[in-house]
Amino acid sequence: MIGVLPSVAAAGPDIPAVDLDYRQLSPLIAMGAVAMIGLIVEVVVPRRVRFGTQAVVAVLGSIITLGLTVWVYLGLDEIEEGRWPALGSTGADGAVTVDGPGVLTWAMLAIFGALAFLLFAERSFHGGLSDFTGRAADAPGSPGEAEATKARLEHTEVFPLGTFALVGMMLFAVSNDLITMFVALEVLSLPLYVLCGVARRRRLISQEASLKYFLLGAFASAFFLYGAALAYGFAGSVNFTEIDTAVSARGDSGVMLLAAIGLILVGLLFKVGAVPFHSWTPDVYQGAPTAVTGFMAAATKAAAFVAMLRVLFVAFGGSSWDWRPILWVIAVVTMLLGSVVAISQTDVKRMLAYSSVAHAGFILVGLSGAYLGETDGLAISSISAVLFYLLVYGIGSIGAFAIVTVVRDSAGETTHLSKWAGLGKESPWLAGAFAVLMLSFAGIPLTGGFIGKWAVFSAAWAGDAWLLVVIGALCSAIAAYFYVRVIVLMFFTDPVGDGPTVAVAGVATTVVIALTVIATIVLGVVPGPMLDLAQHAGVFVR
Amino acid sequence: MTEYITLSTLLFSIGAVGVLVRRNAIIVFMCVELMLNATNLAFVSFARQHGNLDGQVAAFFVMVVAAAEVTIGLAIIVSIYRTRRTTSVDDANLLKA
Amino acid sequence: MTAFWTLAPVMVLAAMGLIFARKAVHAALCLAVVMISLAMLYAAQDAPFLFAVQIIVYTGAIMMLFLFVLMLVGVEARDSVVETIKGQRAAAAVVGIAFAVLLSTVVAQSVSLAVVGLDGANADGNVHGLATLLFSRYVLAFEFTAALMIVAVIGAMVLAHRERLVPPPTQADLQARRMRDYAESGKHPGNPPTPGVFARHNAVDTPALLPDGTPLPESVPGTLTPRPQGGTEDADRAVAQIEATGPGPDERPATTENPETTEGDDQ
Amino acid sequence: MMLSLLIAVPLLGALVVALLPRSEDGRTARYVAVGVSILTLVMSLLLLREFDLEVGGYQLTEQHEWIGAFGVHWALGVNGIGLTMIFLTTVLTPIVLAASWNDKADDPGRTNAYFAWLLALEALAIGVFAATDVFVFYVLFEATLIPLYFLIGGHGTGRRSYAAVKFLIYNLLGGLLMLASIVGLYVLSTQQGGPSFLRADLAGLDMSATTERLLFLGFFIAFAIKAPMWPLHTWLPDAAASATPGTNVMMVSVIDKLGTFGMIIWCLELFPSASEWAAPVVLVLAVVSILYGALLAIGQADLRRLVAMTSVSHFGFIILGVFAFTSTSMAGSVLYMFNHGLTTALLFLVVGMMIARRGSGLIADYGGVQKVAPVLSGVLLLAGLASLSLPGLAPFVSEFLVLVGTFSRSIPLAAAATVGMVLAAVYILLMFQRTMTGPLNERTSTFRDLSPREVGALAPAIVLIIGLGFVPQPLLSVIDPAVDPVIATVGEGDPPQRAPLDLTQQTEGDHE
Amino acid sequence: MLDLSWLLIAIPLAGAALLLTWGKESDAFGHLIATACSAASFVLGAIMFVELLGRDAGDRSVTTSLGTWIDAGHFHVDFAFTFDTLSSLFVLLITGVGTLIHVYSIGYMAHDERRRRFFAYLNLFIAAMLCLVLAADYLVLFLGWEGVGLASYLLIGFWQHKPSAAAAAKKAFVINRVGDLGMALAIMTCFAWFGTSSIAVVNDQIDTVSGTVATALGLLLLWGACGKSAQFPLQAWLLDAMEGPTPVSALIHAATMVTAGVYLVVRSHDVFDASPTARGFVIAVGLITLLAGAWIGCTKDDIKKSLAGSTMSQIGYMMLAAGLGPAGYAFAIFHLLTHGFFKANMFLGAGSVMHGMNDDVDMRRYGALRSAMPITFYTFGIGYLAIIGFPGTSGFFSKDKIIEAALAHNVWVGIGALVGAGVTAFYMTRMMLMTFFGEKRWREQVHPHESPSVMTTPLIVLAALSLFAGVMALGSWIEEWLEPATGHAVHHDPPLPIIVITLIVLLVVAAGVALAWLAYGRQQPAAEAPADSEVSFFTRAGRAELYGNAINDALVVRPVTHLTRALVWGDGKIIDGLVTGSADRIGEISGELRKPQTGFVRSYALMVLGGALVVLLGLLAVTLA
Repeated sequence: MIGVLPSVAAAGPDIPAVDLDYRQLSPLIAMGAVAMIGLIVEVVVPRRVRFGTQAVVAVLGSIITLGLTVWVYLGLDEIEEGRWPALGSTGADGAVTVDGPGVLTWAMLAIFGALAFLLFAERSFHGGLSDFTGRAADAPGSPGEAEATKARLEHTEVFPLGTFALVGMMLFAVSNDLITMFVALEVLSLPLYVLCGVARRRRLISQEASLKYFLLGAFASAFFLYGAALAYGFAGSVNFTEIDTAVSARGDSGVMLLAAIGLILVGLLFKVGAVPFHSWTPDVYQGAPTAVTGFMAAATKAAAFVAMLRVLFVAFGGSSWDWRPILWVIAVVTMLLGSVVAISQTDVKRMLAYSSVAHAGFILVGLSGAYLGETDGLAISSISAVLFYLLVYGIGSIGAFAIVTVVRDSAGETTHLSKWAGLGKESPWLAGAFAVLMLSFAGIPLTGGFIGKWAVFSAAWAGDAWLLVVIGALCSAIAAYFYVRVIVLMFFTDPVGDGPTVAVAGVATTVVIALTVIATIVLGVVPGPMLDLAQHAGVFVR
Repeated sequence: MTEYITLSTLLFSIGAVGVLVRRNAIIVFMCVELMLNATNLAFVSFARQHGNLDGQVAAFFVMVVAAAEVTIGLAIIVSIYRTRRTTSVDDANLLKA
Repeated sequence: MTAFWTLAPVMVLAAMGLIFARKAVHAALCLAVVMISLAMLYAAQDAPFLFAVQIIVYTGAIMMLFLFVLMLVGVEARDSVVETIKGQRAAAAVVGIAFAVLLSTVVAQSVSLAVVGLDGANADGNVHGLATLLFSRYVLAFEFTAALMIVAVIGAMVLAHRERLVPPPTQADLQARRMRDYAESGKHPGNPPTPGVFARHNAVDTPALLPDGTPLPESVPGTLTPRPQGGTEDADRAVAQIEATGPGPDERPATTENPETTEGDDQ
Repeated sequence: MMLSLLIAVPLLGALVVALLPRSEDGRTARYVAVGVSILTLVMSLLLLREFDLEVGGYQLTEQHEWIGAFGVHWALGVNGIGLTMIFLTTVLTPIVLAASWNDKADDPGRTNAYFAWLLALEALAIGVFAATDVFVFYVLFEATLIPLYFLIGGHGTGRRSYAAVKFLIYNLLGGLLMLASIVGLYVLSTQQGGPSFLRADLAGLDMSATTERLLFLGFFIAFAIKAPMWPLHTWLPDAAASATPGTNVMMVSVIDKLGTFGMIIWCLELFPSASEWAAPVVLVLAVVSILYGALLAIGQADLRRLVAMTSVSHFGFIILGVFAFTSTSMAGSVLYMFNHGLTTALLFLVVGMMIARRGSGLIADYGGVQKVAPVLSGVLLLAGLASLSLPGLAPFVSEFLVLVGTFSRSIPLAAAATVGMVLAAVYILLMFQRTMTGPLNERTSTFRDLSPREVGALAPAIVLIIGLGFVPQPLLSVIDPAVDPVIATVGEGDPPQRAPLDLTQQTEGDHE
Repeated sequence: MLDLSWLLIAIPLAGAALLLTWGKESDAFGHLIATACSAASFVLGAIMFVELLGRDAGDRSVTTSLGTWIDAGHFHVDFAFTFDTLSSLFVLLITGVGTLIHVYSIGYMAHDERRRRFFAYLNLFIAAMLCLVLAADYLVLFLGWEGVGLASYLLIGFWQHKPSAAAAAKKAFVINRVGDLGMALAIMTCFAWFGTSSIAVVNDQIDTVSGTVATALGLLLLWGACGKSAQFPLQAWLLDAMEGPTPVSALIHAATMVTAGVYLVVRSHDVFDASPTARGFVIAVGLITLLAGAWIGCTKDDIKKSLAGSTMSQIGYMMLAAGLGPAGYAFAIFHLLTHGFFKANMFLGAGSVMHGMNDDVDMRRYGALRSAMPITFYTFGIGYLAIIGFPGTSGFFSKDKIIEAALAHNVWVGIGALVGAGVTAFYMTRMMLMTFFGEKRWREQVHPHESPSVMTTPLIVLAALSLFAGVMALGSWIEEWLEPATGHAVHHDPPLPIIVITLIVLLVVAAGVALAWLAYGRQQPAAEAPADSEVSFFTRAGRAELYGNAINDALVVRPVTHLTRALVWGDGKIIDGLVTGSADRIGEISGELRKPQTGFVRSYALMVLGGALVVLLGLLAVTLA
């Protein structure tokens, strides 16, 4: 044992510097830089203007990142492959792949980030204080907390934490090996664990959400990691391209490969909230600060799904017939459970959480079609369908949670559905906006949600999973019920008692709500450009 | 080689069971750490089998990640403890159904 | 192989200890045993660098952190034997064993017996080999661990750090207040009695005994008195309850002003 | 462009009405809404002029790319069938709006919304009838749910939210099954030469029998729910009992026609052999609908439910005519759709006026009204007689065409369907007897007769019902040329005239 | 001139439309317009009739088309009308008697505030009836057919504030609809086999189809005829229909509407010629109705109902005659015409009596009206003589012919007809005696008086017609006249010489009269009707209309009512129950499925681990299976 120690000290040849394409990685770097700037702001900017500065930095940073993604996208190499040329290339010695779908996801994440940070920045509800607690270390209700409120303390760190999470997600979406992916997974998760626990109101459940998310997240990432280990054991490498080579060349039944796929799937399915790994979703979505919930629902799901697509299609694409059936089952169970359980929810955030579970199911339908576009086949592949759906769903859920933040009474947000009765009379525009988003979630035509459903169903059918499409259609009807029920409550029911009080939303929230609603409708009426884009992004680069 | 991996699977499973049965949040978390350690063992063993160091690098990253994770996790547990005076995960069940 | 067959049973037993130990500290010790054993296995598997890191980082830093927190939140706390969730243990046992059997069967079946060994890879030395990988293939991941660290630091600060808002009271301020309290409510101006020193036990959570043998509850720091747990069925109600009743009995008023608090003030 | 314009005008009108400042009495909204609907009517009349009867087929077509990625086109065009239905829509909307003049009198703040939704519904309905791209069809088909949902749930009475939700979910369920089928079609079309949703492209797809049948079922179930056909009809009475008269007219007279319209235009043309395969079952279900709806109408205690159930019966006739696959019966069915639209509109509106006066929809709460409100009772009787297909009134022509056509396909089915005529007499006259005749009760004695405005609103429908009873030919000459191609698509076409001295056919079991 | 058939219909139709839409201003003169319309139609009809007379026998059919009515698919119907020998007679009967009834109604309805509406309905009825008889196509005929039904519905239920009237109107319409069912099916059959529903074409080509089809068509037409003509088994509406104002009873239930069935059978004579089976059914129906109607007529105390029973019975005669085939068509029409006169006469007479008796219809409360209402008495008396077939009156000729033909066809049918004649004599004599003879049994405050001349004039005209219409039989004019429309009549020799038959008939009639005199002339009938328990089964059954309603109730109404109730229940509980039930189930499942969401993080972890296990097993199962 001791004998090997000398080798520790042995000197070797110089290590060559790795060739990084900085243009390709620029959005990633930019987002990271924004986080760092946030840290510097934390140190140098006086407390009085710190919150505003942080907000501006985060939002502007996201927008700049969005711009950079466009620049990167336009500069992607074309690789003639299959029906659509795949765009982009593997960078950083194979650790990441900056390709069409990946860059689109970046853009999507940047948009979600900008919207979510606008919500983070809303300070009109607590007398000029944000929705995050002033001093998380104080026990809720303690004199210390009151003191912090009085001193107008604010955790401006939420912005750097959010941007770090966003960087993690961006890396997650383009990781091309399991180790990078694992690190990215943790980078995106850890800030979220913290963000979940710092709600100003109802901090008890906020902390509980944080604890649950953390414990289960760590548990699930252990599964992911073990899967990665087994994949490494199977292929001798953690790089997707090399795993793919090994998968294609496998001779025996490859049970270890199956175990690897299974455990990696557990980790990823946990992140997207698919049944039976969904159980954290309702609790965490309900407990977390609403703005954070919106961010998680939109961005985490997007990043995790793209990562899942990449793992399944690039690394394990060769054995797609192994994993497709189990994904079909999971998709069905997820759609069903999400839709059915949402019906009996009485809390709007919890209902939206179950709705997110159901949507994960719908996305899985598209994904598990595993349709990559044959030469003369369907114009929309599983990848572009899922990307479109993620965009629509993400925008919709940020908008929906933004609206939840506005409906309040004296004790903060009134998330109990009974309190939403009569909102349509109280505040028709707000209720109308929520109704549009609900209809989109329900998949009613002329909203983005419909086109999204259409896309994933098409991809699934093209991948021979037509039965899944039929089941999906039926689940949509069940799901529609609880969306519609909210509309009934808002418009057709008279308010109970005082009814909901709608706080006057600040500019930030108003902008978010307006943008998301408009985007939802535009994506429903003229989805062409967006779909073309998703299609043009092509397939993953191996 | 098989025995290393078998040991690793055993440790992993024990850790997983620990998560399910322990109520003290800190111990639950320790069990997660046990699972990560088991994974590391697998990585290191596979590295030897395949004759490349990627597995060891992986194990290294896992350790780093675990360190960060422990920091956050324990901070969360402490903050919960401050509010509730308990570290039992069963007591954190306001959110349900 | 000797190392393996020696350590493996120890590790499994220690790991089982993690499941069965009633006291948290015992569990922590068990985990330390596993970790150190693992370090040895690393060494046995041509991973000297990891051997060192495992000892230094894992056992040295991470485990210590665990122990610190354990001390902080009550080292005496022990899990009750009664299972709160019906059928959880049985289910956990069944699923766990099934999982273990399945996974180990699968793996044992398919692990190829050919072992290449690391002689080639470690030719320039293990550290050099790792470094080469770390700074080429995994450079991005490596960079991102920085982000991870920063997040960890910020997260810990956000959750646990309490910013001081008022200047700490000086000894004179405290003295003045004590006297004022004594004048107004007759509260004893001296230090509170020390716990347990006159009793058989010197643990901090054991009350001191008065000469007549009766325990003196004030001698125990409030932090250690378990906070009464009511029926917290509904989140809203619990929040309301806590917000209405204010801090628990332990939450001394003006914690930021009282330097004597036993609670960790991260200053 | 004309068709797009025809959709755009009411849609923009709806937008304008919705955004008008809320006035005290909501007058402006009403005037604007009625004005827009009349403008639409005039435009549809121009459309009739543009339409060349000699040429036949789809006319006034337009096609623009909408969603390139899917191969979706904004493609519109009408044949005689679509034209008839568009005409029905544009005729009924002004009538409905004029008759609903006071619907929101007690809640003037929401007049704008009410009239805007009605106009929006008109626009969407026109779009559905004009769509020649199945995607466009589907999108608008489903989109009609939203205005109706708000009209029932937001502006109805009684258990309105229950009814609205039931309506929406039930219809959405069918719609989603159709969605699955359309997705299937889309995939098939892509595999056979590029993605397209155009009717022309889809009609020629190669499919295995099983595929065709499954896809057919997706479409058919959606349409059967919409129509509604037994046993998928139960949403209708609930919805009808809760909605305002105007909503009911738009729902039953126009929107429900989407179901039967879809059966002809989409089910039969896209899945001819599956249609043939399903026809025996569908025909039986149609006959069951006829009888069941009629019997249930007899047993209803609520006026609106009664009218709803009569519609179930009438839709049975329409479906019967469609799936009998004879040009006679199908022309009858299309005409039936138009006539039923008029008749039911009249019925719902008169019933609505009664309910507005009496404050109750229960038949038992009326009696002797005829004495104090002879005009109202006359109109109700006329509407009722139209509903029971009295010769000389428009529905007779269509009902008879359906029966005659069906008879040449299957004698027992036609004979069974004919029993519906008797039952129709029972439910209409029973209702009339209970509400209008007999002694006055204290609540009905203060009944006001119809005001000139109300008579004016109903008059066009009355004139059309009587006029088309004697001179149905203008419409039939539009419909007839459009029907033949459909029949030619399905199966062997019209059954031959029964051979003289034909003893092989099932000769008469009808002298019961 | 002869192509103006449509104008015959249009004039009263226009009158009806005018009166229905014109406001209250027209109350004062509306009835005059209506009467003028009817009269104009009559005049036009008369001119056309004369013109037809002037033509050659083979040329006495003019078909004019107004254009296409329906042309869809393979179905084509023209608005075509045929004015021929048969329809011309009907036109005259309808417009003639109709006009008289209009005139009569001016007086009878003088005090009804809704008189204008009544006249509108009368005009509507005339128009519809004309459409029925002039139609050249079965579907156009059907238009009139149902139009007549509608008009009768409106007229029977004219006094809608009386629930009984409203119910009777509905009943009439519904039973008529049942008959229409047969009619509709008949038209469909025509279309299916001949590709058209033109009456002429169908009759021409009936020989080209199988006997079965012809029989079926005949039976379907008969079915339709039964509904409209109140023949067994669809007779139940007629007696209730007496709820309408008396002129309505005269118009609808005597002269016109109820004869539509007979018209239909005669019009479709080729169909029936082609099918002896169908003819047999016609005879059977006619015979049964004849006897049943007579039976009912004997037992009713309500003068109108008794007359209605008599109507049934007389139409039974016509049906019977029509069923005899070529031999009987002309006689059926002949009897139809004479019956039109005398029955209208008697109904109007009854109306006149009621008018004088404060609308009392109970004959037991009449008596001795002979002197109080002389004109009514004499005109009614003439009608009476005609109906019992008193030699020389029109009824004598027409009924005698039918009995002869029936005997020639089949002895038993003949005997049935003969018995009917006897019974007719009995109940008519009973009516005569109870109404005009004997002692006063009037209620208090009843002061019978003769009706105004506007009412008596029509009576006189009709009485004259009843008396002299027999001239049509002279020299077999009616048979020859109808020959183009009904085909050449082939008479079979009756089993006995004609004179013998006539004598026997007279004997039977005399017996009937005598019996009636014994029962009601010699002794006064009680002012109060004996209770059902005190009378013979014969009377009881007759009063109950031979339990027709009970049978309908038991066979149709009650089962349908129960079925309806069951279906309403089933619709809510089963069909909708399935829908709402499955929604509820989903709700319950939802409640169950949220239970695993315990809030315990360890349960969630268990789910994750279990899920991982399942995923692994699934993957392995898929691959290794």
